[in-house]
Amino acid sequence: MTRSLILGGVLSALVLLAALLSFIWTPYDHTALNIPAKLQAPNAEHWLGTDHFGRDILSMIMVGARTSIAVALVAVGIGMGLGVPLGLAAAAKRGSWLDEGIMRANDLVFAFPSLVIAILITAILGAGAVNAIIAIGIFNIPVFARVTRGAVLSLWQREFILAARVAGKGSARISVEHILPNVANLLIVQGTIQFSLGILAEAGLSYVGLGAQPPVPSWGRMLADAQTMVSLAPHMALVPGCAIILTVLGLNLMGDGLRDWLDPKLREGRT
Amino acid sequence: RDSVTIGLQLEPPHLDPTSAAAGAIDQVLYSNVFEGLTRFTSDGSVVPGLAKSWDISDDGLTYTFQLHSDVRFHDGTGMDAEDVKFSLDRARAEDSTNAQKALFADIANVQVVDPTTVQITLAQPNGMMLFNLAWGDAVIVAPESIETIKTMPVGTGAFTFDGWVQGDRIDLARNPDYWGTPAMLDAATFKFISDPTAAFAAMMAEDVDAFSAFPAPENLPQFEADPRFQVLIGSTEGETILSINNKQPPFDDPKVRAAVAHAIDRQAIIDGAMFGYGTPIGTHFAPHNPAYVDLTGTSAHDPEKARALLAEAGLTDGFTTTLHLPPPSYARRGGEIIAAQLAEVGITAEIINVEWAQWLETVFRGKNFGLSIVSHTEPMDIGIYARPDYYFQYDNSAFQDLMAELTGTTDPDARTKMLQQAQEIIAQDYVNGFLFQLAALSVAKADLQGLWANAPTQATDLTAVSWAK
Amino acid sequence: MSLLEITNLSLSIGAYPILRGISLSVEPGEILAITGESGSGKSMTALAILRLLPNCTTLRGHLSLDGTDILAQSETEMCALRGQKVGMVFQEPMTALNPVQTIGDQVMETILLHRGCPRAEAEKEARTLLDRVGLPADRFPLSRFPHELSGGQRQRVVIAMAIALRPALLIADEPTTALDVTTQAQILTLLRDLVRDYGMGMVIITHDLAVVADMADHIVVMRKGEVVETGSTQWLLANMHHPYTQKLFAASSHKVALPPASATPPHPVPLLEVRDAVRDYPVARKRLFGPAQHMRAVDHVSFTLHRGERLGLVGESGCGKSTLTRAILGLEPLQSGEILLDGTPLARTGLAADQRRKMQVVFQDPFGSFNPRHRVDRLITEPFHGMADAPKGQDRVEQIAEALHAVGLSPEDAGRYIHQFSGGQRQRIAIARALITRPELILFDEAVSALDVSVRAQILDLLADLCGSYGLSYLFISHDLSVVRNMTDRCLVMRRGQIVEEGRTEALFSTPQHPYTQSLIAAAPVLPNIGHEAARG
Amino acid sequence: MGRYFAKRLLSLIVSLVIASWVIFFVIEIAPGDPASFMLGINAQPDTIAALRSELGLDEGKFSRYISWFTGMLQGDFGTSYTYRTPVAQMVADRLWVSLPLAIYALTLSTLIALPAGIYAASRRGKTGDIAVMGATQLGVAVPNFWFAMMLVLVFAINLRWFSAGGFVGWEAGPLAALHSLTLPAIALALPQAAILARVMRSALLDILGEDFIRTARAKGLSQRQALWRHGLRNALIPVLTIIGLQFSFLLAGAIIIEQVFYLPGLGRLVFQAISARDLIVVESVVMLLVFAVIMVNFLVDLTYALVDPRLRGRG
Ligand SMILES: Nc1ncnc2c1ncn2[C@@H]1O[C@H](COP(=O)(O)OP(=O)(O)OP(=O)(O)O)[C@@H](O)[C@H]1O
Ligand SMILES: Nc1ncnc2c1ncn2[C@@H]1O[C@H](COP(=O)(O)OP(=O)(O)OP(=O)(O)O)[C@@H](O)[C@H]1O
Ligand SMILES: [Mg+2]
Ligand SMILES: [Mg+2]
Repeated sequence: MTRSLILGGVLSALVLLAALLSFIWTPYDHTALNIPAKLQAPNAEHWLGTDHFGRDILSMIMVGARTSIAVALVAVGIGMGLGVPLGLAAAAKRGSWLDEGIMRANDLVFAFPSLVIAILITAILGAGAVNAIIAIGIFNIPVFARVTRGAVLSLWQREFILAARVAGKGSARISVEHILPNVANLLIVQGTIQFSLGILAEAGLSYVGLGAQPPVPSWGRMLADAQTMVSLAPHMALVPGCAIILTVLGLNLMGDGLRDWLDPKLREGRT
Repeated sequence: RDSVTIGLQLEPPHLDPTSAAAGAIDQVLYSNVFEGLTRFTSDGSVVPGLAKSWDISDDGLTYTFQLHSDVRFHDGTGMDAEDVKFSLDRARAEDSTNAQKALFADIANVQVVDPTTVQITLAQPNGMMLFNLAWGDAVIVAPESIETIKTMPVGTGAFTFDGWVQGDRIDLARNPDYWGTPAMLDAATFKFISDPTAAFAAMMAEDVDAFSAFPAPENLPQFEADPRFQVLIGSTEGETILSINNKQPPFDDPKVRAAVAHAIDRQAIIDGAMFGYGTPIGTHFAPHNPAYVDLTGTSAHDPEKARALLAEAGLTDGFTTTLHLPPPSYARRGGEIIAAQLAEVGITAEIINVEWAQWLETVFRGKNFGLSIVSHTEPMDIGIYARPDYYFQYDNSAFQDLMAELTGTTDPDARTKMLQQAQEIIAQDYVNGFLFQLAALSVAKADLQGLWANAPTQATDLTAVSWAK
Repeated sequence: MSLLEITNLSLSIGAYPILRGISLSVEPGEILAITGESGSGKSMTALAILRLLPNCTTLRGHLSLDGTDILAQSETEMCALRGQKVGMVFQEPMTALNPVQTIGDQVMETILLHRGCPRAEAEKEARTLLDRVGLPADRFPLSRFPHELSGGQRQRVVIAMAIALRPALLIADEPTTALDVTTQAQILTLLRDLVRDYGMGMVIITHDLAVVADMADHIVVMRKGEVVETGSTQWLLANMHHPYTQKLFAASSHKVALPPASATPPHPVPLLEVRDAVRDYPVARKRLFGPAQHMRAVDHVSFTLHRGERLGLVGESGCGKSTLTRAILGLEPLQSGEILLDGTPLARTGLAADQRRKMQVVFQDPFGSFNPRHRVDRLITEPFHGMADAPKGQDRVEQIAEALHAVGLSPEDAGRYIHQFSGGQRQRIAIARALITRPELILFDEAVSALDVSVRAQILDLLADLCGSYGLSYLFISHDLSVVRNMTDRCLVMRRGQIVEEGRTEALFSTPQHPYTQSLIAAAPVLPNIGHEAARG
Repeated sequence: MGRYFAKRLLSLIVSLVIASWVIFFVIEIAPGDPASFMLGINAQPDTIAALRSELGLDEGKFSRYISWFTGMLQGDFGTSYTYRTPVAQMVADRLWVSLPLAIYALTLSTLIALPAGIYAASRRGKTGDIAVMGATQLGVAVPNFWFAMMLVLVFAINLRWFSAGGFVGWEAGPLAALHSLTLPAIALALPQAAILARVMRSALLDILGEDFIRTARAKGLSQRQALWRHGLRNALIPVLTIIGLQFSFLLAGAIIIEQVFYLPGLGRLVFQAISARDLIVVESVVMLLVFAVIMVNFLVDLTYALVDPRLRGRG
């Protein structure tokens, strides 16, 4: 276990814990407005202060963690769920039109400006957490497809794959039975990284008003709400900002640590 | 110093005030570059513009305008009655793309009497005609430059258009040949800063000298406390309302609408969304208008009563509806507060944030909404309640008759009476939730003088602006 | 005083001791060979001389080069020494050169670095060096890039770099392991000539005892980080004392007691028949709309293999042996020709289940031929996939136990993972996997090439045993002539995709007909008989 | 080389055609109508219809696609619905801000990242490495819009070293123009630099493990010399890939930063155009961005060949 794995794990666990705890307990109701108590700096009653509607920021951060985690997790799920099979298929049929097609389509998706497309998606489908997930998820697909294909291509050259082919197994079966377990580590590591990027992306989308909609709290929207009040109530921007930074930092550290821990030779996985 | 940089939140899409609804066009060009026969002043009254005087026939159907004689467009061509006829006919035409075509609906004919005399004949009397002609959509344009008006506006105002860096700024320069009192500034620049934080930063860093319609009321106390700046607080024509889809159940029941109205705590909204800037209203009328009646008592904050009303309407368990919120912060923030207030009486309002384009499509034209928040910034627009197809779908024939009568009335006292009666009808019908009159909030350098505090129309009239010595 | 003097050198990486009290010395003009099995610390010893060790290593003892105490030198002083006083040639010529620099620049670098002479002069010198190592100017200008050279040519460049400044000592770590026998012979000759011409001392590291016997003046035998025996070549070959040395030499010249081919009631249908097989690989077109190009890896190959026959296939690296194997296994399509197994042609779509039952394969790499995430029982029953009568339950357990038993492992091993086995054990498991369907034919593609000599000897013995008990027929593919000579009855020689010679193994090896076969056999280093005698004694 | 070029070119063209399809038809299904947006809430239906026909919106989708696409081939991107100026010219104007900003940010990030990555790699495992890597972890984690907010707060509002935003224009002289782009460039560059430094470091470390580095060391090169002479150029391929990706990202992805600093850049143009449903502008700009990304990738591929001779001969 490396130092970064421990540090990252602890940070990520804290965030996860806060999110889970928020299901049963938050210091205040995170939707309760109390306008007379607005913009309070951190104090004994409100540990992290209140926002411009007098809501308790700690409660919002806790519930917001839920949103961030859910959005990023599902987006990674979409990316993995579609990207990994595509990558497996492309590698299994290396050099075929299928491979070529998948990879070209990947390049094309990569070529689209992601934020612009996210904005368009929400313009078409409306703003909201679900659409943010779709927007982030779409751009996760090529990442996973590419990483999977890259790792799997070299596996296909390995003799145990030849042995399985000699045993008459088809490429789909080999992909699931032999290939997938052997790239699982790599995918977990990549998943951690995409997860952290997803949290950043959700924050960015919410910041421009396209993420989760009120009253569902979101770190990015808290930042957006805070932006004009930075000079009045700096804690409103600092608290969610630090929450994002620490979470992303934790996940990245954990990803790096996992990579070293699971397999030092996987280093080329990250681009 | 003889130039000024003004910050504005929205950039005009193009520069033809007569073919788009965008207030941003007027904010830059109204009275500065383009002028109409009449014009608004800071307090909202209508005064002569290019027309130095006018006569109205006794039947109220014929208006004869005397024009100033030595007026020239910025391209050097003269402004005469032909141009007036051209401008008004263009706005009224079948294929006109004037966003406020309705303003001219009663005009039957425009006739050139002589180069400085124009006669407008109405199909029916219209007490609002002079007022209508003061709108930015009724400014006088020249046929010679009409082709390029969207990028090269040519008007008669005290400033000439001097360039547009799209996405960034528009420059104006003093018109040396102005027919009236020349402007005091040599040049003016409008800079477009849509982000409220950026607006604050730009002011603080003194990148701009003034910011008209400052978008972040929460920052105003800081400017007030800073000797470098002055804060101008005035009134606008913007009645901010919680619009209710009167045809959509359960809002077709007046009791439910009344319940919504009583569930709302206006002061909390003004404090929370506008940081205290704004005047509570109880009907759809601007409080600074002499005809205004304070009806806020009709829909006082009373959650108990709201719950009782819901129970009466058979909705003891409350109900769920949608709350469509367009981008301005009064709507987005106000919406969050209203949703919380409605929740207290058992109404679940699902917030749907939309862009303007979507709002127009789904709420305004599609009428596919339960609740929405929007500020109606058109001056004197209580007439919209007489349009049953208007998006909140209020259909009251008594009100419609009253409005028809009003249009035909020119006697001021009678008009006032009718207006007050109209205000009461819609308040008592709880057509919409009436929230507050949007305040005109501007920030400027302390030594900049002559800016309009009020916003009777969306204009940044610079003709009288100057730097204190 | 000796050129290189190592006394009581110990090395550890972190807490792990790697070298323990190594002592050896090299005189000018002398060739010292270090040999021993994989992991015995040969490379570490060489790197210690250059002080190019991995991080966290601690070195103790004495190490002096030409009178300089290496261990007392600062890093800067070591830099001055490397390349100047001592040059090194590494094992893998394909990766030892910087792919983005011309060979001229890389050879010149040594000269420029230490001598600081003008570029033109260095260029001239580099040219001379390349000429010297057999890369003439007309075909190998200085502006060539490494990827434009073959492995042997690259190794020559590496050697040119190492001898650029006529170092007193040249270290060569497995300089020919990655090369063909014929190329290997050329490189070894070159090295020997250089040592003689320049009067250098040389340390050559190799696990190939035949090379050792052929080249070295002195031999050092290492095992587990220790020197077990040392002496002059003549003396050591004659009087090896240490049992490990004896075992090593015995294993190298190991003769397998192959049971005679089963007395043939000649079956009318050959077990395997390859007719005019052609396999092309597509190669990128030269021009966009030019004709499709291809590389012919297998070129009209025909042969037959009868029941009970043990057929060998030899040839240089890249001649198409593995491609042929894959085609026989139905893993790759043929462009023309056909392959018949027991009289039935292979379908284009791959082997039918009953054909797969008849034919199995053992691959080269004992580390790569198993899915690291499966247990042994699952691994060795993989060939049953898709067979209707695959054993189930107790039957399956028994068959697994029997297969494991046959290769000398215990039934308990079925529950272990592959990383818990040594290389030799893994190759046994690979054989068990091939045996489990009771095939009539097994293909061995370089099945023992990756193994240490002693392990290799065991596996070959195992195969010989299995031939006895199972009456195996197999196709044995290898580039190692001595192994093929030992293991087969009949032999094919392949060159550039074609079979150039075919015959009874003994006859083919003793009286090769084709010039290629002749050069192949001539190039292969042979272990002198003395070692063999000594080992027996 | 020529063949390689031609093949890439072909796939590039196919990609662009497909992209144009996707862009056009995806954008066209966005709800909202440019004409009603322009005319606001008091407009009468016949007025809206008049404007729609003036804008050519009453034609069929397919014929509009064809005229848009064929127009683009001739460099004519059509006329903006709202601005009523040629899209090509609007885009060109915006590029004068976005392109320099992207280049500026990329230069900054490269200038920071490469030395930092090289330094960290050369001091692998030591304090310097850990410090640099810690900083990059932080850099990756900081949302750039948040960072931008902080920069404005400190350097524009409090210290007043820079203006809070806006672009003075190139007429004001290159120095003044660069000065006004400095804060946004920093806000964009630092997170990118963090990523780039990590890539640089790991690419170098991978290369440092290669055999030819050992060969070089055996020639007598010091660790540092080996790194500079043999490591760097080989490590350049992954680094170039990332630089290429980052450039495309900077061109299109600066939307939020342009918003924070109210820069008249491409990003803000699309943002405005989307909310005004100025579809033709959105389509053209997105198309242009896709084109830019594909072109940049293409150029990066070509530079690979410059860096790595092995790719030159290959078909
Ligand atoms: N970088 C390293 N870190 C830790 N241990 C190492 C490292 N390199 C080698 N070793 C260990 O040092 C021991 C000796 O390795 P060395 O490479 O000298 O063996 P060798 O005799 O050259 O073997 P081979 O014939 O396979 O090349 C082995 O046990 C090996 O695992
Ligand atoms: N998938 C492939 N695509 C293109 N060419 C290939 C492919 N596989 C092998 N080749 C080429 O075909 C030729 C024969 O390769 P093959 O692997 O059969 O040789 P081999 O005799 O087994 O060599 P070795 O002893 O090194 O294993 C080689 O030149 C090789 O480069
Ligand atoms: Mg070794
Ligand atoms: Mg092979």
